[in-house]
Amino acid sequence: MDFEDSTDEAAFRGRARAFLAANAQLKSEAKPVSRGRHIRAEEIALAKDWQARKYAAGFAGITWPKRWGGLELPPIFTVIYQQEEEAYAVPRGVFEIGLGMCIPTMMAYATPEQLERYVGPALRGEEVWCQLFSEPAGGSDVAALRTKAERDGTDWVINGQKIWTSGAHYCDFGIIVTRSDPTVPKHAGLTFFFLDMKSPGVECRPIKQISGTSQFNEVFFTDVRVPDAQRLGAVGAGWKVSITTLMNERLAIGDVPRPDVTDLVALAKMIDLDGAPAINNSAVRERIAEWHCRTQGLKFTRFRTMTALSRGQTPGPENSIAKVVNASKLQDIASYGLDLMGAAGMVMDDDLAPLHALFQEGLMFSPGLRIAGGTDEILRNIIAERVLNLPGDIRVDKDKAFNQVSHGKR
Amino acid sequence: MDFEDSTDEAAFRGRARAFLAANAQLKSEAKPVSRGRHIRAEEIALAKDWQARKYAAGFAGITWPKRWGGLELPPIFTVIYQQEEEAYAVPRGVFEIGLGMCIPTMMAYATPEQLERYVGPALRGEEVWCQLFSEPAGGSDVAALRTKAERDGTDWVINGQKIWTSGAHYCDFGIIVTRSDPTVPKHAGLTFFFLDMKSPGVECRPIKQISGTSQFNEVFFTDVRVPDAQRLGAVGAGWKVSITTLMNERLAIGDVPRPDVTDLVALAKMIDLDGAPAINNSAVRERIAEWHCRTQGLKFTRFRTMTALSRGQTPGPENSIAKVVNASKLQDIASYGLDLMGAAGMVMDDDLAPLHALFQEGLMFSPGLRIAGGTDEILRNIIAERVLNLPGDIRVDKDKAFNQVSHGKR
Amino acid sequence: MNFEFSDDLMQLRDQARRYLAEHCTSKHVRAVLEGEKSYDGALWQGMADMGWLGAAIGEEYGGAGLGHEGLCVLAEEIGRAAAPVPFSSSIYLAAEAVMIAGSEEQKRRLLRGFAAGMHIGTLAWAEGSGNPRVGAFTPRLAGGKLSGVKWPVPDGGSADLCVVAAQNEAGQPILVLADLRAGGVTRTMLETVDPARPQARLVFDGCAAEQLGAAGEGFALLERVLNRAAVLIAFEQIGGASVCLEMATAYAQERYAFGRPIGGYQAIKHKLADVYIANELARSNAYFGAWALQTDAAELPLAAASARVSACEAYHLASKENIQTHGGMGFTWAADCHLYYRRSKLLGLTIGSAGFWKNRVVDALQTSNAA
Amino acid sequence: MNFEFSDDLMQLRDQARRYLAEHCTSKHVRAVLEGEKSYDGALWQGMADMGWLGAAIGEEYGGAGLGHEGLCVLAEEIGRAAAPVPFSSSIYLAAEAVMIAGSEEQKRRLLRGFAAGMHIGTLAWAEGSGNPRVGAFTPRLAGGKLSGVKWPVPDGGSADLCVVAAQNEAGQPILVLADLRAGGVTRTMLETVDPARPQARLVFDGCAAEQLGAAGEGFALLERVLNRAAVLIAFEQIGGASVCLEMATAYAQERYAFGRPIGGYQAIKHKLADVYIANELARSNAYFGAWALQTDAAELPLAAASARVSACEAYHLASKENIQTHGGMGFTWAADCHLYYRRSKLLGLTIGSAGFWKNRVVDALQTSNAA
Repeated sequence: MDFEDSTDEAAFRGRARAFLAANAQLKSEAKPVSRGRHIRAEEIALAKDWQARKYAAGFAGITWPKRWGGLELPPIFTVIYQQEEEAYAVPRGVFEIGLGMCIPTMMAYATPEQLERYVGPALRGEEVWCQLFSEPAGGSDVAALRTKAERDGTDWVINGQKIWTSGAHYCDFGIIVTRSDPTVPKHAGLTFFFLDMKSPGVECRPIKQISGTSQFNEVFFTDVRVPDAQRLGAVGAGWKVSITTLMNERLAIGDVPRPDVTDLVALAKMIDLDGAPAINNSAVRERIAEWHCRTQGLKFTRFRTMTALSRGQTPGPENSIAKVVNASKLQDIASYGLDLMGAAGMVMDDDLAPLHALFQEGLMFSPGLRIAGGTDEILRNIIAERVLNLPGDIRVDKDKAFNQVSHGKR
Repeated sequence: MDFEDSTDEAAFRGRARAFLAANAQLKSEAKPVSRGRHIRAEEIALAKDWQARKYAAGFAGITWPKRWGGLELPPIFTVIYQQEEEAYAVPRGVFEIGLGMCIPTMMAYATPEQLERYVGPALRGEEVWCQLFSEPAGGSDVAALRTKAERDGTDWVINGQKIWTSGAHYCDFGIIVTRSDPTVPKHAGLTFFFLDMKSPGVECRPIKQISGTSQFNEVFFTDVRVPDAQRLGAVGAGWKVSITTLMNERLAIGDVPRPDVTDLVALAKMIDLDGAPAINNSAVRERIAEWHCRTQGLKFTRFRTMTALSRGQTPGPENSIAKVVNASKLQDIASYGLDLMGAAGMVMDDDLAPLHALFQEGLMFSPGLRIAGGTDEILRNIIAERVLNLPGDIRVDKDKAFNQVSHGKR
Repeated sequence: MNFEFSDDLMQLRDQARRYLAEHCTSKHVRAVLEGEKSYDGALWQGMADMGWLGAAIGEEYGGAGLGHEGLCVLAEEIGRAAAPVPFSSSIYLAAEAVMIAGSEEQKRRLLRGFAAGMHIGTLAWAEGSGNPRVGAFTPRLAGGKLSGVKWPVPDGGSADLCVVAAQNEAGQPILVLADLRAGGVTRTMLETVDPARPQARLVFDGCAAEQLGAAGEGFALLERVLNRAAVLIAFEQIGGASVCLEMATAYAQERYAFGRPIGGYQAIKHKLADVYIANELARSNAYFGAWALQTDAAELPLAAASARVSACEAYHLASKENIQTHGGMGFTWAADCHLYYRRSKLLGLTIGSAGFWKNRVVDALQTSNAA
Repeated sequence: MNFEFSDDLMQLRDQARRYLAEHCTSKHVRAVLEGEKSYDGALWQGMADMGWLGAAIGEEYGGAGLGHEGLCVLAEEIGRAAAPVPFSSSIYLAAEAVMIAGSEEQKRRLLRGFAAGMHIGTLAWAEGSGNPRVGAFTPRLAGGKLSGVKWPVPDGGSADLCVVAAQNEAGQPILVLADLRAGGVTRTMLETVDPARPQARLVFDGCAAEQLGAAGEGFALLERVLNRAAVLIAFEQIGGASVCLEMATAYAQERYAFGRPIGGYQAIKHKLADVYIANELARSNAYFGAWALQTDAAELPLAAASARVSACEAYHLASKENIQTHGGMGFTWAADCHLYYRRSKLLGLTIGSAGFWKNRVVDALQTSNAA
């Protein structure tokens, strides 16, 4: 075992380091940011600028074909870039979904002309994409979506409502999955499109989260016309296309959210407990040790995945463990950090709360992380079924026409 | 709120105290015993003697009709007697099932002549009863039993195998549920009997548990003849009768197993950790506090149940929480106690292991407690369905003939 | 054996629940959470009018004389409604401190005002992070004037009277009662995890104040106040935890996924069974606390600490798993789940966190074993 | 980035697994568990013949010179088989102690015997309850004779040579190597939670012994031995935990209840998913430990402690939930579940319990942060 790069990898890492050092600020020198922060307009501009610079310096579309502006390198190079970028406070969130999920789906299903038109601007940070899958009635049952697409000549007419769309209000384009036939079983009646988010009839409304910020939107569709040419995959094959997109999602969501155990150690050194630094307290030490071991365990699990990647293997559903572990750990660490502070733990004022209220923000943000991108419960199901080969849940809606299935009151 | 007895209750409690003080040894003066201990022949004799003395002194069959030798008192008096007895090291296990489950079932379904014959000897400790429900293929799915009963004239002929029968080898009589018709759905094809355990064709084999002891038996039935007169309930109504028995089980299993949190406090005072008594260590203190709160929470939940009982209400399935909490708590406390001892925690020698190896025995006994009498998983289902009114699991075998259902390889 | 509230108190509970169902809906809570008001004045007046504020205050001091069991019953309902009023500060903390530590003259002068809701009281013990600890209280009373800093102080923005853990000129721990109306105090409102129950930072600079209780007994008196408040707050917590379980259960019955209610999946069923178990254990421990509080039993320190530890655990679990059960809707501002999640954390911290009280459980166990 | 064992070592793993599948079935384990033998002699000889005992011992000392990564790979397989042999005592503890602390002469004299399985070594640090601690070791070496008491000593009944944490005449902590064949020692076998790996109480009374390493460095040397053993034992633990998960998963697929496999119920699915998660985290931490061990990296103390904490947690969870998944059959003597449940606890205690190692994690974190 070793942690050495190959010659090519080392050269690439060196270039990435130089680029980042010259163009970005270290996280350790920036104010800590929890993932719950609201994205403001100036941040979108910053993100676009950053993406353009990444592209210009040769760090965008690392695995993508050269034909579409990519570098056509193996996946390990993406990981290497991400490892280096991790130390820097850079505005990444805006392009995560477009470049991580939407464009890869386009590359699998769109025409060469469409790719010519769309991939470049996305890669250069000129156009932002969003993903329109979730619906209020769907939740974990993603395929239970109801947004209707009806054929009308060479167009489709879309009516319905999507939810949890990150950045819908500033996005230029979106990919969407719709129900084109409610008389067949759930997965069989879906059709997939991409569309211009400025189309008439598209309306975005921000969703206020419990943290008070709005990262997500509801998107309403009223007689929105989409040309059949913007269909991705066959009519009725929308679920298959969606799976392509969702497979990419699990790879994309990898950030370790804060506050993490390092923040807890910093806090425990800073805070007194019964007259001595909290870090000296045995109970505190046990918790720190347990969370440290989980954090490091995930880090080294990622190293094992990277090793598989660099050997040309594809990482499997075992990646699901990172989110299950991280989301609960975040909530537990945040809550425990507040407990350590005692009554002062409730205070969120930036100048009074340790580490700029990172723990308090974590408390309010973490419940969402246990739900978004697959709930704890769904991820455990995935591990049990796909890794351990245990039987699937019984699906009472399996062979029923979608419009004959009970959907409840909510 | 108060913890006062009514006048009648106080008088009864006083009599119970006097009886126990004169006839039994306090647990605090006896060697601690975990529930994992093997029951030896001399203990059966002691248990019979103790039951006879309880009966003579007027502390047996407290709620039962006077006609059958009971005292016909409200259930609260049983609780009062148990509360007092809890402090004493008395041999109770042998009669728990017979008096707690078998005879109550007899009282609901047997003829007056049969009751005349059987209730008295059981109550006086002369005859011991066992319960024959579980089967190797059944497990949590109790009603999936396969032991066959076929009608032959005025007799039934029983063939099959039961398992987890406490004390089958020293029992005089047993109650048994059998499959009399495999061509109807699971619950509809059962018939219930009582039988003489000395009948030809009944063979008991002890099951060695992981603790090394044998509390339970397998019981094999080969052409065992049981007169139809010993049928309890109608042919095909065996499930309904079983429910009567099982409802009583949940009331009967209430003992707090040891090592409990008090033992852990004793251990933590006895043992050094990093040069100071372990009880001074913050991490140890947190655990003790958490387990204390759970223990006391259960104790006071029992007080609430008692209050309901003394107001003439019947306690509901919420009693299931005691076993769920206690079984895991026992396993956790035992394991943690060993951890506190460090490497010496592995040692079970009576003279070297603290508290006569109570923690080590608890480690080996506790896995069984999480399973016997309803697994953790089944009990959570019961709470969710019967207390919270959440939907039942989907039962794929629900309307199928028993012999058409898949039963797997194990 | 009578380990349940009396029929009279059960009736009081039902009345309170009906009243709050009408006068303290989530709209009322949100009005304070999202607005500028520091509490719901109409609700506060209503509580005063119905005699709730004086429930445990003797009739001779203008209270209803229902005893502390009555106050426990009300606390549970207030917790269920997540009521945005300074009830706990004024009643469990300030009025209790006066009842425990005050002279007869102080009781006569002060309790009537608390019972009538004319005065809002609070207790200031915290000075930033840390748990209550002997010798840790720095404000000083000299010549009837108090100077020093305390934060966070619950309802510190709206309170008139503030019991302060302080020291006298000799450096002995004392409780003092500061009159916030008289000037000499600067109040800064704090941003917190639960804006429906506002907190402030108070800087005393020669604020008029009088001693409450004997010099040197300040810490013991504070401990008594905190023990008593721990039981009352535990009832607020189990009230809140019960609502969370009810919300989650109702949602799980109605929300469908894959063609059936999500409450039919064991992942949800067993999660909610665990919440039920935690709630029942907490409720039972709180009942014992109520008994110890009502009878001022020697077991109070252990009963109070156990009630608090259980209640903190139960409410935290119930409020976070309520969000989880609601899925995406659960972490929207529009759903009510977060009102309870916020309150759960606020109540879990306000008189010291669970870690502090776990330590007190073992302290009490050691004391009772030694006795 | 190459965070996986080499292809050569993967082959070694496969060979070892095949060999143990034949020569170390649960029947072999039970023969020691239930019988009078203190280990499986044939298996031990086989391990010696295949060069496993000397895997990490240099070729110049009669070993195979595969390095510690090789030993890690073997340890995982030994853990999978729950092998009833003194491998960990003789190799991870005694031979490692000699490699770390021994003089060149001692290495030349002793290691060959360990590698060949001619000598069985062990390490005696515990003196009843308590964790390893400076100043806690009471046996005394004077004039080449050792006197004092140690228990439990793993394989203390069958070992020829015993490394003992002791003190010299000046009271300084030292490691000594006692020759148990030479008399002056009384061995009493102990009843333990896992009789397949026997433990003894050793009373030294003038037993012939020689010093190992410098006087005064005894505790630092012991810590180094324990750190290294922690990584190797972590591999035994993840091997055992993996088998538990495989057993539970296979059973859950085959055992039916209510007309379908119990593995189809979320209560079982999610339980086993949690076991899988714990196992993967433990495996990843153990891999980092293997790297740190192989390269003698500065990170070893943190890597070793993290590997051990994760491995203790994972094996305990996997072994107890394996029993639970098996239901009633799981707590019978006849089922193999308890072999792993016992071993899990034994390995979790033998070099100090998880609590001790958690503390070491934070010690190491503080040291590395300060550096």
